[in-house]
Formats: sequence, structure tokens, C-alpha cells
Amino acid sequence: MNPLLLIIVPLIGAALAALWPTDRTRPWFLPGVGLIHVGLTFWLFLHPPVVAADAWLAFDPLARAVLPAVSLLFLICAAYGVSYLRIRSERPNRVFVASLLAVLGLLSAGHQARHLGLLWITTEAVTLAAVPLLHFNSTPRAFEATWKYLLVGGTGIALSLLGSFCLGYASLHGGGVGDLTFTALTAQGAGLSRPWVLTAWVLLLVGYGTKMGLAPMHTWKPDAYGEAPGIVGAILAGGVTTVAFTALLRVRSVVAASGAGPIADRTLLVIGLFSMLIAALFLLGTRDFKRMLAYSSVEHMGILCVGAALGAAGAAAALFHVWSNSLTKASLFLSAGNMRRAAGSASMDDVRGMTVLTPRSAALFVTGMFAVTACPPFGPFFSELQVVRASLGSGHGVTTTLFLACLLLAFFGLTRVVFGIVDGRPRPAAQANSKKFIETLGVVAPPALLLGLSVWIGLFTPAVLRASWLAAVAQLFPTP
Amino acid sequence: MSGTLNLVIGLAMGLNLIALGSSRLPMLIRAMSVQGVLLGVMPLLMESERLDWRIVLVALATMAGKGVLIPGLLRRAMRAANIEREIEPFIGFVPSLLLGALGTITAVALARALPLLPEHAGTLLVPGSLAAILTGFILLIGRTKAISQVCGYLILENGIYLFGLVLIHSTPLLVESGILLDVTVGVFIIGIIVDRIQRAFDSLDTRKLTTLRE
Amino acid sequence: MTVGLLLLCACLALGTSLVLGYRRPRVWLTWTVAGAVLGLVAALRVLLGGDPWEWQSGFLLGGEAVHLRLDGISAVFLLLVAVGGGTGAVYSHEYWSDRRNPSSAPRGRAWWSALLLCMGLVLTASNGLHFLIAWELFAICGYFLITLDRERSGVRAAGWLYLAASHAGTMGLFAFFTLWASLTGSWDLCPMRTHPELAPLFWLALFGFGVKAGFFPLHIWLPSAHANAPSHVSAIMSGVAIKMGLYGIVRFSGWLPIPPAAGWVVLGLGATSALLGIAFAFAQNDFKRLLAYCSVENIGIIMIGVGVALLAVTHGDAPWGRLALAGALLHVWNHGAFKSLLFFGAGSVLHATGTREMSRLGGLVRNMPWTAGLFALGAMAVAGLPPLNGFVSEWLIYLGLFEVVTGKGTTAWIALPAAIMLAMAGALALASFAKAGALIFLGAARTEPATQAHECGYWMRGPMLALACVCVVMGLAPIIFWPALACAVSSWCPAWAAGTPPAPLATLGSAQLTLALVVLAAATALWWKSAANGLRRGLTWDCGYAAPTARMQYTSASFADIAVGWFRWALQPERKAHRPHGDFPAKAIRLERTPEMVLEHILTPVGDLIMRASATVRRLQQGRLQFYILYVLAALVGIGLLVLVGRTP
Amino acid sequence: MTLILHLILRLALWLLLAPLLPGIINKVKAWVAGRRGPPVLQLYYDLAKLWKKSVVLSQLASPGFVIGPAVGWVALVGAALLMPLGPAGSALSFRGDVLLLIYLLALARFCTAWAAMETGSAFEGMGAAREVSYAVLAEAAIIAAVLSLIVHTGSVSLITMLAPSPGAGAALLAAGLFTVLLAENCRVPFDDPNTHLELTMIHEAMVLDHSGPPLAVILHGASVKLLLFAVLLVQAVLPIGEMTPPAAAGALAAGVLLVTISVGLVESLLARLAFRRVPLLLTTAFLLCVFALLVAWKGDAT
Repeated sequence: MNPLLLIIVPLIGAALAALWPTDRTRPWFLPGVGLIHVGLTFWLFLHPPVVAADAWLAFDPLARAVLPAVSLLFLICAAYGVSYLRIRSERPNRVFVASLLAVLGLLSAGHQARHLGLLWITTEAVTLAAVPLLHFNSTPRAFEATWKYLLVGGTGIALSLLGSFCLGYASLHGGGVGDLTFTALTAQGAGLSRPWVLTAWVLLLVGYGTKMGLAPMHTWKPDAYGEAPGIVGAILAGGVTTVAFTALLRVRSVVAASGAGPIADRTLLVIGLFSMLIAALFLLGTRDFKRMLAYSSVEHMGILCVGAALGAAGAAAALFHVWSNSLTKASLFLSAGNMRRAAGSASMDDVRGMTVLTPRSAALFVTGMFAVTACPPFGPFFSELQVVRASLGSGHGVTTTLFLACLLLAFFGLTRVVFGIVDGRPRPAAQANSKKFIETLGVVAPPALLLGLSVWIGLFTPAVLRASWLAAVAQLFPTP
Repeated sequence: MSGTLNLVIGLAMGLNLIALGSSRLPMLIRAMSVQGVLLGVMPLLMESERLDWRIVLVALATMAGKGVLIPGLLRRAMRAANIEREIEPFIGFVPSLLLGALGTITAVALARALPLLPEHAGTLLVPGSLAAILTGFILLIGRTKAISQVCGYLILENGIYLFGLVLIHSTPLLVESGILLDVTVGVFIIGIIVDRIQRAFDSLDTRKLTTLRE
Repeated sequence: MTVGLLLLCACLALGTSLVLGYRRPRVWLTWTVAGAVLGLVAALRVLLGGDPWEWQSGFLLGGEAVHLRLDGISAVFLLLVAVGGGTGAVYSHEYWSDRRNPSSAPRGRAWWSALLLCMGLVLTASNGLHFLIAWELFAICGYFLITLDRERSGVRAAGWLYLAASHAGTMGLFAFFTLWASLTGSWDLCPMRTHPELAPLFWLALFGFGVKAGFFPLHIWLPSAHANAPSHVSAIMSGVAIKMGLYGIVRFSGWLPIPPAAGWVVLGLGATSALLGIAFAFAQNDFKRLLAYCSVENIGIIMIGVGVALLAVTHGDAPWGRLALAGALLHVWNHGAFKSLLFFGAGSVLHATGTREMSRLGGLVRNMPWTAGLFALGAMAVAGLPPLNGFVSEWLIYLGLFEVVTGKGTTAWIALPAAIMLAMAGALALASFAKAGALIFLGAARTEPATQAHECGYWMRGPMLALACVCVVMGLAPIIFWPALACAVSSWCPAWAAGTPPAPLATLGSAQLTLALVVLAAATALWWKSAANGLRRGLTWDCGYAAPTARMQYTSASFADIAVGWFRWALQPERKAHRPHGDFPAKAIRLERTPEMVLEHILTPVGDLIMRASATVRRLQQGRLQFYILYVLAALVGIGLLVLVGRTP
Repeated sequence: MTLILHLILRLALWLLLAPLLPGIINKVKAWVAGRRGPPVLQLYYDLAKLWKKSVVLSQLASPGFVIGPAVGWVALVGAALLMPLGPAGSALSFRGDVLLLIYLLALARFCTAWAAMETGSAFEGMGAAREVSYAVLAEAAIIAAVLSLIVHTGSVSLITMLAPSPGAGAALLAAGLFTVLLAENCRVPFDDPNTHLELTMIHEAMVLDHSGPPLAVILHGASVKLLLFAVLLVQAVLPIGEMTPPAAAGALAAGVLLVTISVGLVESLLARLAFRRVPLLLTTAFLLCVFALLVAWKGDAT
């Protein structure tokens, strides 16, 4: 079966959704396409196709290790989206649904791209396709957020294009033909010209780091996540950042093949820890619970980088963390979205006592908070434990200390905000507003399901999944 | 041959400085569009002996996109917001000119520091592109009008495109055109957002766009 | 019925209570108590049977095979969990009833069962990963129990402090268990005495578990949490939950190779927290805070015992370690018993008067004789007075210290000051509980609510009576408990397996028994004699003062004034005084407050520093796109430099 | 059988001799002051009279008001029975019995304080507060003394422990224990049993409201405590163990008499200290015992 279907199906779905006449039934495209996509993905997951070495697009081990998470996440968010769009029936949803599906298709492309140029194109395309999602609310604040997202993200993505060119030039200068497929670049290995490889690495790290939202390029994140609907935040944080991360992993393997692996790892480690620290400090002070989620996402991107910098074991842990983090974080975004709807604001200053207004969402939010701060039995606990073990195993004592310290600070910040909005007596304004919002099964079940998946992935990680991560690691860290 | 090429690149670099120095938006946009056209010409110059249809295609697309389409869009937005000039930028015009000059020097220095293939060693391709990129950054950081920032972003893209020319043989058409398409669409969407902002805030002064903060 | 089966049934019973008990208090109570009893029996079987129970299954959880073990040490603590959990459940049936707390009582029941389950898991888990899971879940259950009464912001603040501190400890345990796993190559927990490379782990364990155990100076969370929690929760937190921290220390100090300094450090920490903990307690005016600080003291006493045992191990399993460790474990039980009893008493006072200020109470003995009597008994026990149980364990620990001294090694240099500090702590404990008991129950009622107080009902009185009996029995017949202790001690250090009880223990027991009997006889005799001579009620001697009022009685602050003065350097008491002056003084105020010194004078400044850093960093996100792009450029330059600096030539 | 007899004899000895000491002290004071003073047996008369009197209970008091003194008395007598009497040895001796003795004294203190607080009188509260607070330092001093004996003899049982080292150690120990004796028994310079100004009293302030048999029990208990400390002091410093039984008994009696007289002399020569000075003196006592401890340590080290 052709993995291209993963890309084509959602795009066709997007086109159909764009042409579909009525707003009322259009949202059903989301779960429909999502279901097909999940089906295809898992079929491919269980029957991985043989990958041609020079293929530009392929369901290779890395894609196999990550894409199912994105697909699953999208399906559940899509199910949520139906009831969400019913609540937001006052807004036309043609563009929203279409671009959401387009994002799915492009994400599948980005995860499977094995050509640097193609990878860049898809990433940029995802960035652009997400724009209408961000200003769905079309408030001035939403436009401001979109503007910043576009220009910061655009700058970053431009830099990564330059980086891709540099890598190509490295191959040219090293006597290659400038073929930008990862296989070719890796094959050229030490033949690549070192100065250009390093230049490329710096540019690509900053470029894709901007898309991932690593500090200090994270500045677009709180604005975008804060103003976009919860479902969009969930998909951005769970899917788009993942593409950027896998891109970094692929590039890193090229750099490592050229013999500059230690340098790349050191930079990854530094920027990862830096992001964790900055995010933790932001979390200690922020007063808005949707922006809080953005900073928490920055922190987890940092964790991914630290993991990726710690060699094979760390990379496996990082892939694990991709899964657990996307599922958990998405659940938080959805429940936060519910509370934002009900309270009519996202600021600690006017949101209190959500246990009274939206008991279910509040409970889910608190649970999700514990999950995302690495409390058992949820996924992040296990994945972060593996990261810690990898760093201790490779003798990074100081790194581990900093890592744990940042986790602790982040925990302080998150608990402060979460219990601040959940406890206490609700304000009258919020009380009045919450009358309009009913906690139907449609908006409560998806986050609950995501949390359930997070528990499942942690406690009962399927062997086949573990194997897929190891396979991906084997692809990225070829043993000489 | 590389003489003409260098001349064109030199012109493009000069346009950077004009873009930095001019306080009037139409001037800025014009500089940018001319630069776009020049970039379009470049591949033709580089490959003048063995021209093939794909080079021509790319060149024409570039000229159309960078030289006509996007500038037109920006002009429309500018008229809608009826603003003529960039008032009180973060970085004044003289300082930005100096920075630009500095940037150009840095660009040349960087290009010297990096090893180049013989056929590129003679040309100004790499320094030119780096100079354009730095100029773009200066505009993005230094200006307060949304339109000038968009121009900055475009000049940045121009620089990268210029660098892309060193790979003109190796990058296949699909990638080439995909990149071009993406860039164009991207700028187009930016233009749309600028338009929306103009409607929402009825101004293009980004100093108004600071409500989202800690 | 085998131990495994018993534990399984206990688990099922608690699970049932967790599921069914949310709406039905009686059902919940039945199943919880059943679970507790089953756990108790299982622990006893292990302790008296002597051989540990172990169960290894192929069932994977988080990628690790489930491996459970119940040996002497864990059984000692399981026993405590069972007793504390059962009595607390019965007590809460009236104290935190659906009628009085319709919103929080169901939650409270669910979390209670969950807490017991998790503590049981902590005690039986024999795989690092599962231990960590159970540990964190147990901490979270504790948080939700402490904050049952969420409407009060004080409660929420206290709960947050607890959660934050316990998470800090958990981070230490993260490092501890992962380091264990990466050094030994497996998450499985088993004796590792013979692997010297593991020795540094001891310090991680000491920190990680110490936060939960709450010895000085890691006790910061303890006073406010125990004071603000509902009393049955305070009881189990103080009597049982903090012992989980001790369990960690005892368990892993028994398995890890001991660094040479360990004994000294633990002994020193123990002595410090014994003395300072009780000094803080004496200074308190809130009687639940007083009890909480007293827990710090008792943890200190236990740590002294453990420290002596560690010293013994580092000196070739010297026999004196055996007594001290036995004393420490016995004190774990004793403290569990009398501290729960005292918190129950405190709860029924709170229940009756609604205040925790000792200086607002007084004279309750007339309205609540049961509570008063039982509280007095608990006070005598906690002050380590013969013939009650507190004395027995302290006596064993003292003996351990004395033997260290007679050993005349360098170790004596830590044992001598420890013994002296322990003695002072004992005297201060007596002072604190004389103060607490007297101010709450004796004299005249200082405020209106105190006069309206009512005795608690049978559901609350029953557990208190049961615990009081435990205190008396363990005091009068300590020899009965020796086999259990010996079993635990031998599983900690096989070299001490010799089961013969130390002779004096039996003698002490008989002495205590005689003493108790004579005391009873003498008391009745004197009462009878006085009655025969004729009893007349009269005014209290007030030195001829015209109009004495209840407010003129000695208050908590004035009672503690002298000793607090000696410890001013540590307690940093805050005083606000407005002396009366002039011929017709308008008003005079004297406010006294003893802050949590470590928290307010050491940690808060650090926290402020971090918050200032956070404020600075947050200024980066000031909303201007231009700056954001500048950051991108800066990152480019920074990473470029990083690459250049470290480039391998 | 003989054991029972022995026990009864010992009990009788303690109970009957104890009230003699206050009498002697008062005689000495009177003698120094040049008065005739009350008869030596005065306390016996008082006790007999009090025992017959009826009891006045404060309206606020609970049964603890009467039970307290009884328990305290039992505790003190029990402590006394643990104390070996030179050649006669002790009634009950086991490893660590010294701790039981110390904690029995603590029990007595707790009961007295509790009974004092029963009436809610500010004065008795004051007395109780002082009693329990000063006890902290006294306790430290006692345990230091005990430790010095333990270090010296290497034994943790009273019967073998009280084999003092001659010389500096003994002198320091004697000074320390004597001070502790004064403090624990509320004599000048810590407290003045004769004053009637409640503000300045410790022990007397605590028993203001007691009357009849309870008061008798308290007074008798106090005298037992005094004798107990005297005996402890004597045996801790005099090498009684080495003497022949009769000589030992004589030495013991003489020593106790000497201690009593010196208490009397101190009372008549010194004035009561201001309360803020009391801790200072107690700390001195503690330090004396610590020095004794160090001396014992060095003595054995060499």
C-alpha cells in the first residue's frame, strides 16, 4: 500500500470540505478523514513497507515511530472538533475544517520527507496552512498573534532554508553532487565539508528550533496557543512541533555522519536545558492558563532536545516522550479550551473556582497537570524517567541535576496556576458566562480518552511500539 | 561573464542600502521589487550559455512574483492604510545605513571565512546573499510599520534565493519551484494578514500590536 | 491462609471500599476496617513467622515485572499502616461525617482508601519503578486528603507547600532510583551491601525520603500541613505517612553499603531535630502545630536510633546497634499510637470548640472528661514517662547510646552530645505537653466556645480508647513485642539475628507493671482518704485579688516564655508589644508568633530570588515583534559561537 | 520472704528518714541566725496534722488535683527504691535502671505541674512554668553527670555505676550535682521555701491550693526527693564501694548529714537569685558535670 495515501487522502478531504455546502455537517469530515488516516497509518505501522534508499517520501522507521502518534492525536482532536464547532456555530467553519485537514496531510508528508528541500517545503506549508486556524476567533488579539506567528516563524523557516542550501553546498564542496536526500548526505558522511556542515547545523537548529518553539525562539508560542482554539493548540503542540523535531533528528544524523556529532549533541543539550530553564521561569510567573500550556510545551521541547543529545538511549526516550507528551499535552489543551469557553477568560485574575463551574473539565485539567509534570502512572513519567536514566547512564551528572531542578520549578509554576484557577469561589461574571457552556460528552470524552491513552502508553507500552522506536534509533544512529 | 553577474549583484546590494536609507514606503517597495527583478535575471546570466526551459521558467516566475505580484499587494495595503512614510522607526535611518554597511562588510568577511568552490570564489553570490539577509534582519528589527517589516522579510528571502543560486544545478525543478511557490504564498498570506490587521486596528503601526505580553 | 492471600484480600477490600464507599459511609467503613485487619494479620504473620513473603510474577507494568516482598522491616510499617488506617477510618466516620461535610466527606473516604492502598504498595513494592509509582501516588493522595477542606485558603496554601516539598523529595528519588537502575543494571531492589560503588546513593535516599520523614531542616512543610488538615488526616499523616519516609531510610540503609560518615550525619540530624523540633513545639500556641512539631522531635529520636545502628554497622556490626535499632522501630510504633491518639483528641477539641488556639480554651475537662483523660495519657506517653510505651523505646535508644559511650571509640564524640540533647528534648517534651494538656483542659474556660464544649461521640471515642490501650500495653509488657522487633532487626542486619531478648527488657516490663499498679492503688487510696476527711469546694487562691477573670490565667506564651528565651537564636520569635502607660492606659497589646524559621528565614529569601529572576525573564516577552526577531538573531549568533568554541580541530 | 522483708525495711528507711532532712536544714539555719528554730521533727508533726485535715478543692479542680500528688509521690518513692544504699545494694537493679530513675523524677514533675495547673491560678501557672522550664537544664546536667559515671565505670546500671573516681572528677561532679540538688529541690538560691511572696516561688507556688492529705503527700514526696539527691550525690563522689559494710553505712549517713547541713548553710548565707540569673547558675552546674565527664574521659584514655 502506498504511504502517499496518508498525504493524499487528507488533502482530498480538505478539498471536499472546502467545497461542501453546509457548515452544520462539514465538521464530520474531520473524524471521517481522521479515522481513515488512523486506519492507514496503523496498517502501515504493522506492515512497514520496504524503503527505497533514494526515495524522497517514505514511511521509514522514523516516520513509523512518530506518525501514528500524530494520527491518533488528530483523530481524537477531530472528534472533539465536531462538538466544538457545534458550540461555535456562529462562526463559518469552511476554512477551518479545510485547513485542519490540510495540516494533517502536510504533517504526514513532513514526517515522511527524506529530502531536505521537500522537508522544508512541507514544514513551511504546514506553517502557512495553520494560519487560518490561529485567527479562527478573528479577534484583534488573534490577528496580532497570527502576525507574530507568521513573521517569527517565517524568519525561522527562512533560516532553515538557508541551512538546507548550506548543507547542499557542503556536499557540493565535498565533491558530491549536492543531492539533498538524507540517504545521500549520510552516505557522503565525512566527505561533507566541515565548515559548511557546521554552518548548516547552526542555521537548521535555529530554523527548526523556531518551529519547535525552543527558547529563545519560542516567543510566538504563548501568543499563538493563547489565542487559538484549544483544538488548534493541541494539534500544533502535538503535531507541528513533532515534525520540526524529527527534522532536527534527521539533520543531526547527517551531521553526526560527517563526524561533527559531539558538537551537534552539545548544542542540542545546551539549547534544550536553556529552553527548560527559561520555560520554568516563565511558568513561575505567568498568570494565563493557556499561555501556561505554551510554556509547558516549550519545556517539553527542551526535554526532547536533551534526550536527543544523549545518544541512542536518549533518542529512544525522546521518541517515547514525543508520544506521551503529545497525548497528555493535547488533553490539557482540550480541557483548558473548555474552561476558557466557560469562564470567558484565561487569566488567573478573573478565573477561579472552575471545580464549581465545569467540574469534569477541571478534574481532567488537574489530572492532566499531574500527568504532564511527570507524575505516575501517566506516560511522561516513564519517558522522562528514561531520559534521566539515559543521562545518568552516560555520566551527565550536572545535566541530570539541572534537568530535575527545571522539572521541579516547572511543577511549582504549573501547580500554582492550575490550583489557582480550579479552587476558590467563582467570580459572578464567569458564573454568568458559564451558563452558555454545557459540558457535553463530546467535549469531555476526548481529553479523558487522551489521558487514558497516556496511562496506557506508560504502563503497558506495547512491545511493537518500543521496537519501532528502537528501529528509528537504529536508523538515526547507525552502528559502524 | 561573472563580471556582469557581479555587477548585478552589486546593484542588488546597493538596493539594500537604499531600502535601509529611505523613509518613504513607496521607495522601499520599489527598491524591493527591482531587487526581485534583478534576482530573476540572475539565473539567466549565470546559465547564459546553456539555457534550458526550466531556468527560464524559474526566472520568469521569480520576476513575476517578487517584482510585480507582491509589490502590488503591498502597494494596495499601503494605500488602504494611506501611509506614505515610516515615522520614528526603532533604528533611525542613518544608524540603519551604518549597520547595513557594517553588515555588508561582515558578509564579505564571512564569505571569505567559508571555503568556496573555485567557480563561486570569484562571484559576489555568497557575500551578496549574506548582505541581503542581514539587511532583511535590520529592517525587520528596526522598522515599526508592518509594510516595511514585510519588505524586510522579502529582502531576507531574496538573500536566501541568491544563495540558492549556487545550487542551481543540483536542486531539481520540483524543489526549486516548490520553494518559490511556498515563499510567494507565504508572502501573499502575510499580505492578507497585514490587510486584516489594517482593518482590525485601522493602522499598520506595529507599536499597537503589543497587547499580547507577559 | 497465606500472607499473599491475606494481602490480596486486603487489597480487594480496600478496592471495594474505594469503589462502593463513595456514597455509603457504613459500607466504606466496613470494607476499610476489614482491609486494615487483613493487612494487620498479614504483617503479624510475617513478623512472628519470621520468614519474609515474596511474590514474583511475569506480569509487566511499565516494562518491569511485578515483584512484591514483605519482610520484617516492611511488615513493621505495614502493621502501623493497618492500625493507623483502621482507627482513623472509624474516627472519621463521626468526625468528618456526611452530615457535617456533605461536599468533602465522600471524597475524603475515597482518598483515604487510596492512601492506604498506595502505602501498602510502597511497603511491598520491590522494584524501583513500581516503588516510585506507588510513592508518588501516595504523596498525591496525601495532598488531596490534606486539602479536603479546600474552601479555606490557609488549607490550600498548606497543601501546596506539602505538595511542593514532597515533589522536591520525589525528584531526589528520581535520581536515586534511576542511578540505582543504571549502576546495577536493573530496577529490581535487593540487598546491595557488597557493591561499594553504590555508597553515594545513600545520601540521595536520605534527602529524598527525609523530606517526607520531615526531620530538621527538611520539615518545612510539616507543621502547616498537619495543623491545617482535618484531624483524622493529621493523625495518619503524622502517625503513619511520615513513617514512610523513615521506612525508605531504614529499608535502603539496610540494603546499601553505608558510607563511613552516614552514622554520624544521621545521628547528628536526629539529635538536632529532636531538640529543635520540640523547642519549636513548646513555643506554639496552636495545639495542632504543637503536635506537628512534636512529630519532628519524635522523628529525630527515631533517627538517633537508626544513626546508632548505622554506626554499629560501620564498626563491624557491633551488638549495641541491635538495641538502638529495635528501640527506633519500637518508637515508630509508639509514636504512631500516641500521636494518632493525641491528634484524635485534638480533633475532638476542635470539633467541640472550633478553635486551635490554646489561649482561647481551658477548663474543658469538665465538659469532655474522656477526651481530657485520654489526651493526658497520650501526653504522658509522648513525654516518655514511665510506665507508658514512650519510655520503653526511648530507654532502648538511650541504652544504645550509652553502650556506644562505654565502647569508648571516636563514635562516643557524637553519642555524648546526642544523649544530652535527647535528655533536654525529653524535658522539653514534658514541658510542652504539660502546657498543652493544662491549657486546653484545666483551669477556667477562657472564651465562650470553650464553655459550650461537648464530649465527642462513641465513634470518635472508640479509636482513642483503642490507641490508649495500645500505649498502655506496649508500656507494661514490652517483652511481648520483642520477637517482632527481633525479626525486623535481623532482616535489617542478619548479624543481629540472635533472637534472645535483652534481659533488662523483661525486668523493665515488670517494674513498669508494678509501678502502674501501685500508682492506681495510691491514687485511689489518697482520693478515698481525702474524701473520708471531707472535701470542700472553695475559691482558687488568687493572692487576695479582687476580681479575677479567666483571662488572667497563664497563657501559652507566658508558660513557654522562659524556655523560648533560651532558644531565641533558633526560633526567631516575633513579638509585637504595646505596653500600657499613662494613668489611664487606653489599650495594651502583646502579640507573639513563632514563625517556621527554616521556611521564612532561609527558603523564602531563596524563593524571592528565583521569583525575581522569573520576573526579569518574563520581561523578554514584552510584545514587540522586533525584539522577538532580535532574539532569533541572537540565538543564531550564540549557537554559532558555541559551535566555534567547541569545534574539534 | 527475705526479699519482701528487705524491701519493706528499705521502704521504711526512706519513708521515715526523709522528713528529717528539712528539719535539720531549718535547725542549721536557725542556729546560724542565732534563733532556736523549730524542732527537728517539725515536718513529722506537720505531716501528721495535715493527714487528718479535711481537703479544700478549688471549684475549678478535677480529680487530677488529688491524683496528681499521689502519682508524683509514688514516682518519687519508686525512684528512691531504685537508688542503691551503699552496702545494702538496691532493691531492683538492671541495665539502664538509672534512666528509669531519671524518668520517674520527670513523672513526678509532670504530675506536680499538672496538679498545679488544675486550679487555673496565675501563680500556680507561673510556678509550673518555672518548674518545667528549669528542669530542662537540670536534666541536661544530670544526664551529663550520669554519662561521666558511665564513662568512668563502663557500666550502665546504678549499682555498679556509683564507683566514683577520686580527684578532680569527683570534685567537679560533687559541685555540679550539689547545684542540681539545690535546683531540683527548690532551695535557695533557686527558690525560697519560706517566703510567702508567690511571685518569687517555684515549688511553693505550685502547691498553694493544696491542703490536707494531698499536701502532706506532696511535702513528704519533696523530702524523699531531697534525701534521694543527697544519697546520689554522696555515692557519686565517695568511694563507698571499697569500704567495709559498717564503715560504708557510716560514711553514707555522714555524707548525707553533711550535704544537708551544707544546704542549710547555703540557705542562710546566700540570698535567692533573681530569676533571670537562675539559668546561668544551672548552666554552670551543667558545665561542671560536662567537665567531670571530660575528666573521666581523659582519665580513662590515659
